[in-house]
Amino acid sequence: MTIITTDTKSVTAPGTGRLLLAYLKRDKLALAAAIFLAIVVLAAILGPWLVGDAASRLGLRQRNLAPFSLGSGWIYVLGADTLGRPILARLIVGAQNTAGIAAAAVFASMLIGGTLGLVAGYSERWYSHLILRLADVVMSFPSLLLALIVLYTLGPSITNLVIVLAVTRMPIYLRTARAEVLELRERMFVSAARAMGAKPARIIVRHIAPLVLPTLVTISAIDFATVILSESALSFLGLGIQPPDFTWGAMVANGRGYLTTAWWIAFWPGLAIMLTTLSLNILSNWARTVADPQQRWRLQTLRKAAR
Amino acid sequence: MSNATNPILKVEGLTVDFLSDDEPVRAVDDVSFHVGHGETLVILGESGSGKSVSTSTVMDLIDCPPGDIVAGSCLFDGVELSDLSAQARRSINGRRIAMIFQDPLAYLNPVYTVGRQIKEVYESHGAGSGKDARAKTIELLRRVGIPEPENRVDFYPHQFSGGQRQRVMVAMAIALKPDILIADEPTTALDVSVQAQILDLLRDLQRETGMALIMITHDLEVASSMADRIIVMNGGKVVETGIAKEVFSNPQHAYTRRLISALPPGNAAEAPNKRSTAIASETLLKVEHLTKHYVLASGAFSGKRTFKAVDDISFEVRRGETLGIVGESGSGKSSVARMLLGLNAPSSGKAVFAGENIFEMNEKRLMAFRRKVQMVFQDPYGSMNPRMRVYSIISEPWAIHRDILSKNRWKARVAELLELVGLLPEHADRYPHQFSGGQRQRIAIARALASEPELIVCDEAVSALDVSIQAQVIDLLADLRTRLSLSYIFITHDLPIVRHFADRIMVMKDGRIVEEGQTSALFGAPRHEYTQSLLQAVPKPKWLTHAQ
Amino acid sequence: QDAAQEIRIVLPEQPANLEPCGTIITNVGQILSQNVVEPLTVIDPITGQPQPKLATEWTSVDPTTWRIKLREGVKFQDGTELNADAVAFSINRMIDGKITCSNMAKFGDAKLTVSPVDDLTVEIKSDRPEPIMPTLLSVVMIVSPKTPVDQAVNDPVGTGPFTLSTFSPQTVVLDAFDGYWGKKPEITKATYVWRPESSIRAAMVETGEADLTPSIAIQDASNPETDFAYLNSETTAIRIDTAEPPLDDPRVRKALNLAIDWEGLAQLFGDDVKRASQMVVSGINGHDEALEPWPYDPQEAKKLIEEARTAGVAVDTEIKLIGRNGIYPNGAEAMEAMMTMWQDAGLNVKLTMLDVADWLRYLQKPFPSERGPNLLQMMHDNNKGDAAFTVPIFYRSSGSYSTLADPAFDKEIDEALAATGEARTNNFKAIFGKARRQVAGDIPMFHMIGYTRVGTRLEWKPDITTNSEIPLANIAIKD
Amino acid sequence: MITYLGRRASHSILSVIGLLTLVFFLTRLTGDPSALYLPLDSTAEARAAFARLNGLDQPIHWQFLEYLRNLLHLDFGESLRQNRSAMQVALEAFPETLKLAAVAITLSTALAILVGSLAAARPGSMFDRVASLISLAGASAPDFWVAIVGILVFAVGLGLLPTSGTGSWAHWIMPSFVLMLRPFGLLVQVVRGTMLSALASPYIKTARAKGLPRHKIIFGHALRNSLLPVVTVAGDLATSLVNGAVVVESIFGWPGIGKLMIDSIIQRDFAVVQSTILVTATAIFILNIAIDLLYAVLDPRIRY
Ligand SMILES: Nc1ncnc2c1ncn2[C@@H]1O[C@H](COP(=O)(O)OP(=O)(O)OP(=O)(O)O)[C@@H](O)[C@H]1O
Ligand SMILES: Nc1ncnc2c1ncn2[C@@H]1O[C@H](COP(=O)(O)OP(=O)(O)OP(=O)(O)O)[C@@H](O)[C@H]1O
Ligand SMILES: [Mg+2]
Ligand SMILES: [Mg+2]
Ligand code: NI
Repeated sequence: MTIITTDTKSVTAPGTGRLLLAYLKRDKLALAAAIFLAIVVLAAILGPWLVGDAASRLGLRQRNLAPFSLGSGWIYVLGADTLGRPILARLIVGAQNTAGIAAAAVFASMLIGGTLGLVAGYSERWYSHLILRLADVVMSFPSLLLALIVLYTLGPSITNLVIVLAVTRMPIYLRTARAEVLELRERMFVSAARAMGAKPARIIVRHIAPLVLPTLVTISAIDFATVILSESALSFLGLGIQPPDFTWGAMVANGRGYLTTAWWIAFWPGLAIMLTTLSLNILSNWARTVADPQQRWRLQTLRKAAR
Repeated sequence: MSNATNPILKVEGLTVDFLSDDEPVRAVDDVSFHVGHGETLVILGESGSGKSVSTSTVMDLIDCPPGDIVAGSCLFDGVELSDLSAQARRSINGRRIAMIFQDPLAYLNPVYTVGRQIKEVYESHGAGSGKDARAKTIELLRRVGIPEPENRVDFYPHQFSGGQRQRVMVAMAIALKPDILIADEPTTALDVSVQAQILDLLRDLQRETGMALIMITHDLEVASSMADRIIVMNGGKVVETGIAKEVFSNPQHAYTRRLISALPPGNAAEAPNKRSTAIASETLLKVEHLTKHYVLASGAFSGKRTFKAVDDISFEVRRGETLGIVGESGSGKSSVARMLLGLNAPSSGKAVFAGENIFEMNEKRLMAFRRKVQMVFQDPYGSMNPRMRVYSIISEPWAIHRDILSKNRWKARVAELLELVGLLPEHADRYPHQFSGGQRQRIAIARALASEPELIVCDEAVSALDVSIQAQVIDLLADLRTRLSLSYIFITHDLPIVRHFADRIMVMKDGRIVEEGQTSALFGAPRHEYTQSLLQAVPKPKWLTHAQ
Repeated sequence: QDAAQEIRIVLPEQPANLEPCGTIITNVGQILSQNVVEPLTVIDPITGQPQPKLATEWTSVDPTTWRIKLREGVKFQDGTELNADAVAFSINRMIDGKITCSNMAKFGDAKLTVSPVDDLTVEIKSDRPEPIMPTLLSVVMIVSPKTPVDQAVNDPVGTGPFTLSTFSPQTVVLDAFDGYWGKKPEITKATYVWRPESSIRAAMVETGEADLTPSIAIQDASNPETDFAYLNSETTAIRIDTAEPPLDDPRVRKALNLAIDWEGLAQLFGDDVKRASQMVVSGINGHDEALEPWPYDPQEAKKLIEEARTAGVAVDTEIKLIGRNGIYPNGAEAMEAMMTMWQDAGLNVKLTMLDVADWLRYLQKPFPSERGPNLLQMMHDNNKGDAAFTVPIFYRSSGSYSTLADPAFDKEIDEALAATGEARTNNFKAIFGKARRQVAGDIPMFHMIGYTRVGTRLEWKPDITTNSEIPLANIAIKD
Repeated sequence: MITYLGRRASHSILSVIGLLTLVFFLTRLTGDPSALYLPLDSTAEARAAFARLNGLDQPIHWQFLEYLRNLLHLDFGESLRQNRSAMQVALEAFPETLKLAAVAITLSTALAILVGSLAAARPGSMFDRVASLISLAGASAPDFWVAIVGILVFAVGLGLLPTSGTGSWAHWIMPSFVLMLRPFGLLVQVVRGTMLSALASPYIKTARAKGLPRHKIIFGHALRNSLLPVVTVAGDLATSLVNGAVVVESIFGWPGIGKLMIDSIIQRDFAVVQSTILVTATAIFILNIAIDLLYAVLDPRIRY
C-alpha cells in the first residue's frame, strides 16, 4: 500500500520517513500489521529459495497430516496437505504468487477504476457518460464468462488472470470515486482552484484525488481478500494459476472438501489471507489518519504544557 | 445594568493550548471575563488573538485532544461547567447558551435545508415539533430579514448569500431565547441597514429576556453601539477590560489605543484616503447586461422555478481602478463575482476582459485569463483545500502558472507574503483548520496576491479583520495597485473602507445597480433612497443612545 | 399416505431436464430410470447379463434381427397400454434425430428399423450384426406414445412404479403409481433435491433431512454404519497420445506406467479402490481377471527412458499433461502427484487443468492441430455389461478417443465385436492383454469406488449400477 | 429531472443492447456446445444432427439476426439443457436471488452503518478495534468456509437450523448471514472512514452548540454527509449479489440465478446465459439509476 502523501514531501521533506516511522510506532496495531506484511513480503521474495523444494515434495503416505504433529520435523508444524506436502512451506512459497497476483489486480483496478471515476465524476462531457455506462456493462457481465472468453481468446496466463480480476473489480472503484467527486467538485476550494486557472487534470489530481483516495484504499484493502479468493475460483476454469504453481486461494479451495476431516488444509491459508487483509486494513486506516491533517494528532506525541 | 456581583457566566484564568508534535500552540492565555443578565460584553481584539477559541471553550466545542485546556474555570449560573456530565452540558448548549459562528457556510450542514437545521433546535430541546416548529422557524427567518421565508425555509445553505447564511446562524442561535448568546462576528457580511436590523433584534431580545450577550466583533462602531463592557484581547491575553465608554474614550493599553485611533473620524469625507492616483483610461473589464437566474430545486413534476439574482447589470473597470460594490445582503454581489471568474455560467450578458468576452473563451484562453484575474472568496475556510498546508495553498498559483516564479524561490516568497498580510512565516506549515477566521481570510488574500494578477475580485476580503490589520491589508493592496497598476473589484459591506479605498462605487439592490458614481460624489450626494438609507444607518455608540 | 413411507434423496447435481432419452446422464437416470420409465431389459449388476424388464424374451432371428416379446398387461401412467406400437414409437423417437437423444450414443452409428410383429412382439433390425442387442436394449426407455416426437420433454410418462409429480428448480417429486404392473414398492413418495457440496449432502443424511445420497467424497464417508462403498464401474486412466514423439516410442510409454507410485497414489482414492490393468471392471464381458497391472518400478522406468534416449528419442520434449477440473474426486491432486513423479523419473511433464469444454477438444477426434505430445486425464464408465462399449472407441483407429492406428489391431477388434459367447469374451481379453503389454497406449489407473450414505431408516445398498439408476422399488424401510 | 431520466434510460437501453450483442458473439468464442450435450461416445453424425437441431450450424451473424428477430417477439430462445424457454428459466431463478440479496444487503448496510458510525465516534476505542477486527475477519474469510462450518456447527452439531434448502424462515438465516459478511466488513470500513472526516467538520460543532444529543449528531449530521460513498459501495455490493451469490446458492441449494448462470456458462447454454444476463443487467442498470437519483436526494448540491 502506498501512503498517501498529499504534500508532506514539499515541506517536511527531510524528516518524512522518520516521521512516518514515529507515527507507526505510536499505533501499536499498525506496527504489528506492518511487521506482518513485511514478513509476507519477505516470504514472497525469499520463499521459493528457502523452502521451494519442501513445498513441492510429495508425501503421499502422510497426506492430511495433522498440524502440530512433531514427528515429521518443524516444516510440518501446520500439517500436510492432500498430497502430503508441508503446509507451512506451501504458505511461504505461495505468498509470492498470491501477493503478486492480488497486488497487481487490486492496484490495477484501483488505478484504472479510480482514474476513470475521477474523470467521470468531474467532467460532464460525453465521455463521462460513456465511462459510466461501460462500468454498468462490466458490472452486468458475469466475471466467469469474462474469464472464459479471455481464456479462449487469449489463452491462460497470469497476466490474463490479472486482467480479468482487475476488470471485474474495477467498477466499484470507478463508481465510488465518481460519487465522491460529485460532492467534492461542488466544494469551494475546487471553485477556488478553477478560478486560479488550474486545469481539470490538476484539480483532479491535487485537490480531489487526495480526498477520494482514502475510501478507495479502504476498499482495496478488503478487495485483496476478494481477489485472492476469486482467483482460486477462476483456476477451476483453467484460467487461474495452474499446478504446480499455487496461491493461498488455491490452497483454500483445495481444502474445501476436507473441512470436516482435515480442517487445517483450508484453515491455514484462509488464516493467512485473513491476516493479510486485516493488516492491510489496519495499515490503510493508519495511513488515512496520517493523511488527514485533522486526524493526524492521534499519532503525534502531543507534548502538553507544564501546569 | 451590569451585574458584576452575580454574573451568569464567569470565566476565570482560561488557558488553552493546541497540541501536536511540536511545541504546543497557546491560543488562549489566562483569560478571564464575566457577563451578567441583560449585559453585553464585547470582545475586541486582534485577529487570531484567541477570541473564538475562548468562547468555544465555554460551549465545550474545542476537541481535547488536540486541544488542551491547561487551566481555567467556567462558572455558568453558579455551576462549574467542566464538572458537568456531557449530557448535562448538551442540554445547556443551544437552550441556555447559544453561539453564532464566524464562518457561516462551513458551520451549516450542507445537506439539510436551513429550515430543518433551525427546527432541530426546537425539537431537540422539546420546544415544539412538526408544523409548530416549522411555523416558528419561518417566523424567525422573517425576523432576521430573510426575504420570502416561507419558500426559503426549504432552501439549502449553498443557495443563500453570505449575509443570508449569517442571518440563518443568528436565527438558529436565538431560536430558544438563550440566557447567554455568544455572537462571533455576527454581522461581518451584512450591509449597514441589515446589520442595524440584526443588532436591533439582539437588543430587543436582551430587553425581553434579559439575555446576556457576548459579542466578538472587529467593528468598533458596532462594538460601541452594543457594548456595556469591553474586553480587548491580544496575543491570547486580555490586555484591557472596562466599561465601554471608558475604553473608547480613554484606552489604556497600547493595542487598544491603536485600535481606537483607527476609527474614522466623525466626518470622514475629507479624511486622508487610499484611493488610486493614477487610473489609466484603458478599460480592463466591461460588463454588459449581465443576468443570472438560479434554477431552484424543482421536484420531478413541478416546472422549473428560477430566481433572478442578477438582473441586467452593466459596468466597467479601468486599469488601476478600484470599483467598490456595496449593497444589500443577497443583492447579487457574490454572484457577479463568481460569474466574472467563470465559476458560474451567466444566464445572459457579456463580460469583455482585455477585448475578449470571458463567457466565450475556450479552455486555453480561459487559463490565460484566470492567470490575470484572482478572487478572494467570501468564505475563506471553504475556499482552501483542507488537506493542503498553507505553503501549498499560497504557492499553488505558481504551480499552476509555471512562469511566475521559479520553484527555489517559492519558500521565501510564501514567507514574505505571509508577513505582508500580518502572519508569521512558520504558519506556512499549518493546515487551514488550525487558523482563526481572520487568519484564513489573510491567507486567501496572500494567495490572490501570489499570482500577480491584473484584477483581483475581493468578496468581503477584509470583513473578519480587526481594524489595525484591516488597515495594514488595505495599505498593502493600495500599494500594489500603484506599483503594478492592479485593478480591484472590492465587494464589501463596510462603508468606511470603500470610502477610503474605492475610486468608484456601485450600489446594488435586488440584483440591480441602483446607483453608481465616483466615491466622493456618491458619498457626498447620494441620489437613490437605498444609498441614502445606507449612509445614514451608521450605528451610534450605546452610551449616547442610552443617555437619552 | 404415511410420512414414514416417504423418502428424500439428495443428488449432487440438479437434473437439467427429465427427458427419458437422456437416462444415461447420471442425474437424469438416477431419478427416472426404473422409477418413472423402464427399459426393455436391465443388466444384472453381478453377471453383467441382460434380464427381462418390459421385454420378457428375446431371440436372435438372424445376425441382424432380434425379435422381442413384450410383457403383458403393462399400462403407462397415462392409461395407455404397452404394446408393440408403443415400443416402436419409443425406439423411433430415439433414432429419428428430431430430439437430442443421449442414450442413442450406446448404439454407435448402427441403423435400426423397428417393426411390430403382433400386439406384443417387435422385431428390431440393424444394418450390421449386433450380438449384444439385448444388452443395448437396457438403454431404451419406453415412453407413452402420447409423448411428443419432435420435442424433448420434462414430464416423462412411462410404465414405472412412480409418476412424476413436480419438477421445479428445487425439487423433483415422484409419487407411487397405483396401476404399476409389478410389485408395489414400499415407498410411496420420493423427493429429490440437490446439493453440490459432498459434505453438505452427507450432513443432510446425518441430520435426517435426507435419507440417501449417492457419491459422497471419500473423506466424508466416515461412518461405517451409513456409508457404503461400491465399485462404481468407473475406470480412471491417462491416455497417451501415441502419435506424437516421444510418446510414439513404446519404451517411453512403459516408463510412464512404471514411474508412478501406485500404492501412494491410491491413498488419494481410498482403501477400496482397485488398481486397474484394463479399462473395464470385472463383471463386464471381456474383463481379464488375470491381467496384471503395471507395477511401480522407478529404476526400470529410468532405464527405459535412458534406452529411448540412446536410441535417439527426444525424451526431453515437453509433454503436456492435460487434466480436467472436477473429473473425479481428487482428480487434480492425482494429476499433480503424477506430474511430480514423472518429473522425478526424468520426463519433462507439464500440467494444465482445463474446463470440460476445452478438455473435450483433446479427448475427441478431431484433435486440435499442433497439440504436441500430451497425456490426457480421463475416466471411462462402462456399466453396460460388455467390452464393446469400451474397446472400439479406445483402441480401434476409428475410435473417437483413439490415437492408435494399427490395422492389425483394428482387425482383431472387429472380429471380437462380431463374435458371440465364449469367443467374444476371449477375444476381448486378448485385446486388453495386448493393449496392456504391447501397445501401452494408455495408463489405466484405478477402478474407482463410490460412496453412498444411506440413512439408518432405509434398507438398501448401492451397487455398480447406482451411478446410473436408483430404483426406488428396491429400497425398503426398516421399522 | 425528467429529461435526465429519459436520457439515462435511453443510454441504458442502448448499453443493454450492446451488452447482449457482446455476450452473443463472445460466448460463441468459447467453444462448441455440442460435445457437452452429447455423451462422450456419440458419433460425428449425432453431433452434426445436434448442431442442426439447435441452429448452431448456421453462420454466426445469421444466428445473431435470428436472435434479434426472435427478441422482437419476446422470444429469448430455448435452453439447450432444460428443454424450455430460456427466459422462463432465468425469471424463475431471479426472484430467489433478489430476495436473498435484498435481505443481505439491507441488513448488512444497516448494521454496518450502526457499527461503523459508533466506531468512528470513538476512534481507537475498544469498540472500534473489536468491531473492525470482527468485521474484517468476516469479510476476508472464504465464504464457503464460513458456510460449511456454519452448517456443521448449527445444523449438524447443534441441530438448531436446517442444513440447507428453502422454505421456512430458518432456512434464511445461514445463507443471509454468509452473504452479509463481505458487505458488512467492507461497509463498516467505508462508513468508519468517511464518518471520521465528517465528524471533524465545522457543522458538527454547530450541531454540538445546538445541544443535539449525541446520536443525532452522529446519525443525523455526520452520517448523512458521509452516505454518498456508502450508498455507492452498498450498491456495488448489491449488484454483485444480484449477479448471483454462487457459493451460497450452491452450498445451501438456493435456486438462484448465480448458480444458474455459472452452470449455463460452463455448459455453453447460450440462450440461458443471454437471458440471465438480460435479466440481471436490467436489474443492475435500474439499481444504478436509482443510486444516482439517490445521490441527488442525499446531497442537494448534486444536480443532474
Ligand atoms: N486547531 C488549531 N490548531 C492550532 N492552532 C489553532 C487551532 N485553532 C486556532 N488556533 C490558533 O489559536 C489562535 C486563536 O484563534 P481564534 O480562532 O480564537 O482567533 P480569533 O481571536 O477568533 O481571531 P479572528 O478574529 O481572526 O477570528 C490563533 O492564533 C490560531 O492560529
Ligand atoms: N445556488 C443558488 N441557488 C439559488 N439561489 C441562490 C444561489 N446562490 C445565491 N442565490 C441567491 O441569489 C441572491 C444573491 O446571492 P449573492 O450571494 O450573489 O448575494 P450577495 O450580494 O453576495 O450577498 P451577501 O452580501 O449577503 O453575500 C441571494 O438572494 C441568494 O439567496
Ligand atoms: Mg475568530
Ligand atoms: Mg456574497
Ligand atoms: Ni465589518
